[in-house]
Amino acid sequence: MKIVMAIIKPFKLEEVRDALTGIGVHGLTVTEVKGYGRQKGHTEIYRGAEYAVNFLPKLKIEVAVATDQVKKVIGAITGAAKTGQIGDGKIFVFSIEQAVRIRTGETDADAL
Amino acid sequence: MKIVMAIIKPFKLEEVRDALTGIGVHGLTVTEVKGYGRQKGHTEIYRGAEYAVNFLPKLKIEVAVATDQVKKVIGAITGAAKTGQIGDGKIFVFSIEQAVRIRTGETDADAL
Amino acid sequence: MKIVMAIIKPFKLEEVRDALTGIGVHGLTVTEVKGYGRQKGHTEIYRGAEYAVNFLPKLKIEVAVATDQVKKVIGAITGAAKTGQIGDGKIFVFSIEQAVRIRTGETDADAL
Amino acid sequence: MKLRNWIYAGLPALIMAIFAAAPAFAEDPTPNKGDTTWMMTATVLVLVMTIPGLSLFYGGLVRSKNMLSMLTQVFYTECVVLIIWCLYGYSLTFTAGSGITADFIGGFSKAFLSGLTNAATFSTGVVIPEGVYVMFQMTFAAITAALILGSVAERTKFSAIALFMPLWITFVYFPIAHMVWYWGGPDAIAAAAKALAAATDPKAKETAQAALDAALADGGFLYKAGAIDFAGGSVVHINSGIAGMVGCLIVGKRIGYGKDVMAPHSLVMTMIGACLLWFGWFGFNAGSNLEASGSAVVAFLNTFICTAMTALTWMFVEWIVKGKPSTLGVVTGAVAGLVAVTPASGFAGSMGSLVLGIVAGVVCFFFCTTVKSVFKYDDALDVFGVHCIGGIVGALGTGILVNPALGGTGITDYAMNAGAGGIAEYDFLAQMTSQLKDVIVTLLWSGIGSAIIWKIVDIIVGLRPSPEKEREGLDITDHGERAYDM
Amino acid sequence: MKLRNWIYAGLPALIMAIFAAAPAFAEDPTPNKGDTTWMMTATVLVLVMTIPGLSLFYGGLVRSKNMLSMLTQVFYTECVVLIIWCLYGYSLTFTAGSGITADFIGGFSKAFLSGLTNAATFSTGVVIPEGVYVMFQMTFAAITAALILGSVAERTKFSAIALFMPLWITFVYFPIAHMVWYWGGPDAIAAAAKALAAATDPKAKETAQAALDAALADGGFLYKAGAIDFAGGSVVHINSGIAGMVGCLIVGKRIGYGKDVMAPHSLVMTMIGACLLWFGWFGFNAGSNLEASGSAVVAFLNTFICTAMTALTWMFVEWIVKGKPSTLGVVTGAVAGLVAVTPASGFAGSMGSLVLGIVAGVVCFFFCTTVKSVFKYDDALDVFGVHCIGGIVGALGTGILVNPALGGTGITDYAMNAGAGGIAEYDFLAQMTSQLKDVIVTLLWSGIGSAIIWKIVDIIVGLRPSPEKEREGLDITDHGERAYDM
Amino acid sequence: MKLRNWIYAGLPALIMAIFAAAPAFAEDPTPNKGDTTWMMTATVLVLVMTIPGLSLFYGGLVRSKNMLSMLTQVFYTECVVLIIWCLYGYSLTFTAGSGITADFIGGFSKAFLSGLTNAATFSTGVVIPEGVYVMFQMTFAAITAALILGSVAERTKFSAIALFMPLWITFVYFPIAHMVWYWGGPDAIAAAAKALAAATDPKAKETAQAALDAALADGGFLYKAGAIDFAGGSVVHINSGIAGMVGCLIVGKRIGYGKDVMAPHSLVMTMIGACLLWFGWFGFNAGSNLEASGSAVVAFLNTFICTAMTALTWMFVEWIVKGKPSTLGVVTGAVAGLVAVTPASGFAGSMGSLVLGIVAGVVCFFFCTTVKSVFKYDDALDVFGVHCIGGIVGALGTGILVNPALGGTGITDYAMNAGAGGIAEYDFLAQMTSQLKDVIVTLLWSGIGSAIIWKIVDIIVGLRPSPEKEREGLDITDHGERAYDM
Ligand SMILES: Nc1ncnc2c1ncn2[C@@H]1O[C@H](COP(=O)(O)OP(=O)(O)O)[C@@H](O)[C@H]1O
Ligand SMILES: Nc1ncnc2c1ncn2[C@@H]1O[C@H](COP(=O)(O)OP(=O)(O)O)[C@@H](O)[C@H]1O
Ligand SMILES: Nc1ncnc2c1ncn2[C@@H]1O[C@H](COP(=O)(O)OP(=O)(O)O)[C@@H](O)[C@H]1O
Repeated sequence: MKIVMAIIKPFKLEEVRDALTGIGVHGLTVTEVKGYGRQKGHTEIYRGAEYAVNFLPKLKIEVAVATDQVKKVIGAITGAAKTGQIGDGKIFVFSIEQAVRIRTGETDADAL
Repeated sequence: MKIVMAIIKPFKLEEVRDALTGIGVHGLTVTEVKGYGRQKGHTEIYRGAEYAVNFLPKLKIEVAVATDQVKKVIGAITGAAKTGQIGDGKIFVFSIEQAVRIRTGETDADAL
Repeated sequence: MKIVMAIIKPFKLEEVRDALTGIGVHGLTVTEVKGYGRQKGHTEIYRGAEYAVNFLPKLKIEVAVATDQVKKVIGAITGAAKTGQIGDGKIFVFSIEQAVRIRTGETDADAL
Repeated sequence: MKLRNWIYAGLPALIMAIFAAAPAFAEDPTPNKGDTTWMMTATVLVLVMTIPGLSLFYGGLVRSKNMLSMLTQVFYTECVVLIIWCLYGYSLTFTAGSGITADFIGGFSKAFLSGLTNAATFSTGVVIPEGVYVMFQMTFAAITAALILGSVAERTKFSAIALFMPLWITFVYFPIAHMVWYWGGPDAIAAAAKALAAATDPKAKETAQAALDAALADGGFLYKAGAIDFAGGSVVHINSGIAGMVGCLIVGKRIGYGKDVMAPHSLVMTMIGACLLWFGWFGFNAGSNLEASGSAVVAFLNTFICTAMTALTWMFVEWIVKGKPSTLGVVTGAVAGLVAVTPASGFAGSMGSLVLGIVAGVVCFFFCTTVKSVFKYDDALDVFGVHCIGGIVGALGTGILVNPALGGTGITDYAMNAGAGGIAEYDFLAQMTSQLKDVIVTLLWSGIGSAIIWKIVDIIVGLRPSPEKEREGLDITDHGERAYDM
Repeated sequence: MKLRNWIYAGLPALIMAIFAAAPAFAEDPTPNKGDTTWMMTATVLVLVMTIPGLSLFYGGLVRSKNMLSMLTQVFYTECVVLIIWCLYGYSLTFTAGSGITADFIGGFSKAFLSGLTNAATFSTGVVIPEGVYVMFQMTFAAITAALILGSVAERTKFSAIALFMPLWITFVYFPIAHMVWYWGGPDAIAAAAKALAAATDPKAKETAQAALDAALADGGFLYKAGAIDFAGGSVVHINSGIAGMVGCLIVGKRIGYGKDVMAPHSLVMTMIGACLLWFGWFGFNAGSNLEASGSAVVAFLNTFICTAMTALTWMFVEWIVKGKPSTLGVVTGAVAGLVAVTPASGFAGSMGSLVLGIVAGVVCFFFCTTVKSVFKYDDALDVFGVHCIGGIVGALGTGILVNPALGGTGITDYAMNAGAGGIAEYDFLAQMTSQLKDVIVTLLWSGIGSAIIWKIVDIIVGLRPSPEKEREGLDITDHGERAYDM
Repeated sequence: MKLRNWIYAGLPALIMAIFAAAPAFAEDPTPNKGDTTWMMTATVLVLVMTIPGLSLFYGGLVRSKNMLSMLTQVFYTECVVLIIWCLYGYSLTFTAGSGITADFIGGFSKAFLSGLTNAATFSTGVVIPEGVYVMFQMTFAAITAALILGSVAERTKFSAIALFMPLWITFVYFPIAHMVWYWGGPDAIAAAAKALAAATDPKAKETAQAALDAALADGGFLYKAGAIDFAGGSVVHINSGIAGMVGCLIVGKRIGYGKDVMAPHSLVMTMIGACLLWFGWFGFNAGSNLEASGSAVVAFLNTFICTAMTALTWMFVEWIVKGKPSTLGVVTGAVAGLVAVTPASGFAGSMGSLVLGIVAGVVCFFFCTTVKSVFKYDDALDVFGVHCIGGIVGALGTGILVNPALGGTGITDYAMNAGAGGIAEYDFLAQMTSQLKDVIVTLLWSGIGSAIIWKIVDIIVGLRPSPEKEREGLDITDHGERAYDM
């Protein structure tokens, strides 16, 4: 089992969610994060003070899936989240050693 | 060493924390997240517009523990966070390769 | 490839970011979290009710780097985030199996 | 029988005016535009006390998942009370009743606001358009009802509140307001007293005395008992405070009370609300003078002094006792001061108000912290500790501070000096007895009446949501919305 | 010719006063300080309706990334309209024009606010300082312009708004306000009618009739057509509502409209805004009486009753139709009630207002939900459904409810009773024709005029930002700031 | 000696009234209810400027961890100043002093608000209840003190502020207000001048002249120097601005200043605060006329025009210089305009105010951006750049714009025309010298006095928290609460 973690642009959430449900993934967890990278931010001016804001709002999506699904999931996310402009984000894949559904105690693939 | 990551219902935080301290775990990190899964959300109506809200507020708990503690930790979380109703959440377990306490530079088990 | 995840004090963010760019790391993702640990919180009083607040605001930083950079990254974070007082935080290191840049589809080291 | 009632400033001037202008009273007096302006301004100030004032003060103190619930309950209360007031509430409260119930409730002669003319003030020969009196008093009814919501916050269904309010306002508020505030106005009394003084033969004297007795008898139960309550210590604060208290006992504690963190979700909103309460309270207190005379200024000034002093008192007491002066403490103190000065505002002197402020600060602090902790009732937003207790402190304090020897204004007897009016002699025991009666009758009527109504509502629609709904928050479950989507 | 115009209260008293004090009118009347105070107060209340009232009501409904955009657009509108009003707007609106355009627009005789003296009211012989009249009307111009912003919210560049406002106020607002509200005041009419009544020989009669005709002819187009609009049903609400509607069609839908969640980012701000709108609206409506007389109280009372009734109506309709009474629904209802009562406030009776409130609640609810869903226009904050439709309900309702048989005040004819004034007989058909004319002329003038101006602005600076900018939010892209940094 | 002082409108009418009603002045004049209403309204408006107005304007600009600190400091300041004002502040400021210090400070004759009667206005024979004058001036003292808090925001302990305020108000504010605003009122001067004109034999003349001289000598130092300051350009704004400036230098910079992002945590709150400041400022400026006469309307109108013009000026300058018109810029401009028009509001003409607005916009923008960046002082919320500089622009501008040739009102000399009063001839050099003296004396007295007090407070309780506490935020460390718990 793997967790696919993706950093995406906020307004792409609905499309990514739809793409994932499209390939049969029905659970995910989203976190609001701030990203720092190549995409340049903006300048904010408050009277005398100017601040370069380099941390941009992003969403982090975490999806736990069976190992054989990882490729499809990456494809779905990439397809939906891509605008072709700097700052579209990244996908990272980790291994999970164990998964449990709290409600039932089911584990691993059954827990998803 | 492992990290046990759990997605739980927000109002269960105190109980989970108590359960964990009960088994000798004295550190954890909490993140506010939104979850999408089997639990259905609600409909919001703003004048003419109706929105189905499927992302529900959840908390993500991350606990780094020695490998031999994982089972106890999972048990504690499951026990405390379970209501028996859809949406109770999941537990995922990862390996950590290294841990450092910033203040002292201590590593691995000593860092927790 | 690894992800270095660090929990730090909020006001240390700029210094840590500078330290990381100083060693050539140009991307990271930040999440606002609440930490529970040895550092004691404060008491809040609202009329009759007193609450011990033990969850303290922290930032979680996630940096994906090539495996050979991990040590340098840990050093940079430790150096910048350390105040020497309880609550400075932790660093955890995980393996990533795969990394993708959504914009270009580049993978692994190229994706960072 | 000795008459006690409200006071006006500039008595000597008025007496002169009465003699100079005496025939004018035979004709209809016309409202002074300065007075009309003041009363319209005061009305709008009291409106803003409730919405958004009170709703923000309360709303900031609940958890964010119940914010809209609080705001909407208050807004609904304002609207529904206002409509009922126009339909029959004003009439029941401020017209003469008939028969054995006349001391307790009025009649339907002005239902649907029919037959409005001019309304009397506390000065002979001074009137205001009755419409503005209707509205001013309407805002009082609304805020009184809305105050109750703080006790049962975060766990009472909107449908329960929707039913509770019309019942409560009808069976609790209207009678109490009638008992304390209804009277026939000063002109009839002054005219009768003048006729009595002018009467020479015994028969004329007898008729004149009968007329005076009738004029003096035209009033509510507590009014005639000599209780003085300038702007609503008992009618508004004790009344709502005890209704809230029985409410929170009947509704029960919030899930997790005493265990979960239930910190205010936005003390910023609470601060805005507190400031708007103070802002509007000037309309409440100085408007209760019903004209822009010197005694409105007195009420205005007391509303500054007592409030500031209670805020500072609470702040320093909390600083000493708990180690830190909290924002919530300072503003709670201010509100407690506003409550305490409400009945006293037109009667006390400046330094009297200052002392009242200190007492109110200490007593209310003690009730909101120690007493509440001991008895563990979940009066969520301290309606009892602030409004009921503050109202009692104010009601009793008024009885003391009205004493001219303490800088108070004394109580006007319109029948004195052959109808020219004057300040009645101050009698401590008699006055305190009247004030106590006022407090006790209000506590009993509202306490019992409210309990019955809460129970009825529970039977008909149920008071509480399911535990899951309470946990999810009333904003989503009652209203289908979230307060914030940042 | 039959004259229709505004009503004043206390007619008998006034008539007496006129006879008693007749010679005084030969001299300059001086303002009553109560009136001056009321008009200053009313002015500041209307200001607070717009900033922060309207800006918060609107601002709370947009997504947080466009919050500052909304706040700044409203604030800018207030400022720029205010300056233009002083430069030439007041003069164009409230002085007599000349020649063939005189029915539609005034002249430049009071440009730069030169030559201010006293301003007439709706009572003969009663004046207020002209400066306060200038300011009171200024706040009306500003809020009317600001209302439009709701339709095109979240997707219109600040530079476009910056250009739109001066053009719109000049070519749309000033003419419509002149058409509906400009007249020469009651004194000239009363004096001419009195002279006519006093004239004995035919020649004198002829001259006097000519003078009366001239006095009656000194007014705007719709005013002379007999349309009554107490505080701006057509001038303010229909006008801005249709200007917004054509704006939202020309600007186009927001990216993601109908697909993305566009929930209000803070209903708390919307609630505060709604309450401040109500608060300020008392100045708007009762201030439109221009003096603190009994009819100001009438307008004040109607502003309470209709508003509360519309709020409750919306709430219960939504509860039945959609299953839950929403916070946004209740406050939207209140605003719709305020809109509907605006033209009627000084004319309707209390129970008439109550009925108007129910009708406005049902009709506006239907437009904001069903109609909008069917036609799928992106009138982002429902300026059309609430203001244009509510304004039409009010304008037509006023024509009905002014009828004294329904508790209305009737319409004053200052020329009646030999210039002493009186209530003209009510004629349903004639009045409704006038009201319809008012509605249609306003819809056409503003609809067409606004469309042209939106197009001109599009050509000169462009209406919309790039899609990326729209997505990032106008706060950052137009103003370089974020609303919240918690 | 030439007398300069405040102006009233309707001079001809007044002169007529004086002659017609002359004997009336022998008796006690009674307050007009329109005036009393206006002054109560104005008072409540100034209150709302400070709480919540200023506290939100400031609070929105700090980081969220210091929000409650800001709100509480302002609220505390309001309360403590208010109480001190009643205990001895009013007396020290607005009674005649004795001996050599009389020019600088009053006496204790009205301590504890004893002996209040009626207060003079700027019109002979017009009075208001002294209680309302006490309260109106009280709100001025409170906001002046509260303004200082912006300079030292986010890094000064609550205990330091708690000690600073009573000292500062006593040793800096009361003297300056006495110097600028204390005078004996117009009636004594007019009566003496009339007696002088009526005197025939030389001895009577001599006595009469002595009486007139005494009346003219009954005033504060700067008042007698001929400085004019309608509503507090020097007393309020220069005074607080320089006190803040020395404060921020003594307290030192915030940790991380110039390095960390210190963006406003809620420009929404800042916008609400700015709007409430404007709203309340009408009470501040037009209330300073002390009666609801035509010159209150003048002040009111100027408060609209200058403010809007400064806001637009700032907006366009920033748009050109920095590329974007910011929300914070527009509202800062509005506040700067309000500051600048404060001393001028009752003296300048409409177009004069418009020009003043442009100048204030450019100058204050320059100080808040360029000058501050160059000198790198941490005047956290720009109290110096907006209030001190804006106040100086206004104080000097008033000296120019009061000139009747520029549409100004001129300065009333109550002794002219045998005590009937009249407008003194305008003398540019003399007036500007007086204004400069006003500015310089205020800068020196407040600058030096405040510095001493900041140092004393530092010694007694310490000004700054520990760095860890400053980092954690004053909300938790000073008050034990968080502003938001969403
Ligand atoms: N090395 C990294 N570790 C963790 N997160 C990263 C890293 N680099 C980039 N990110 C995340 O990805 C987001 C997008 O990266 P950026 O370099 O701006 O553009 P792109 O995705 O097109 O390469 C960043 O905002 C940040 O959240
Ligand atoms: N595949 C998944 N990957 C990551 N998070 C998931 C996944 N499935 C569910 N979750 C998280 O777990 C929460 C609960 O899941 P849900 O399906 O609603 O109920 P249950 O936990 O009872 O199965 C979701 O809200 C989401 O945050
Ligand atoms: N076992 C743990 N698992 C996950 N996070 C932890 C753990 N222990 C501590 N943390 C995080 O690290 C932060 C700092 O830990 P703490 O014990 O307070 O101090 P120190 O870092 O000095 O040991 C905590 O606030 C929490 O966020």
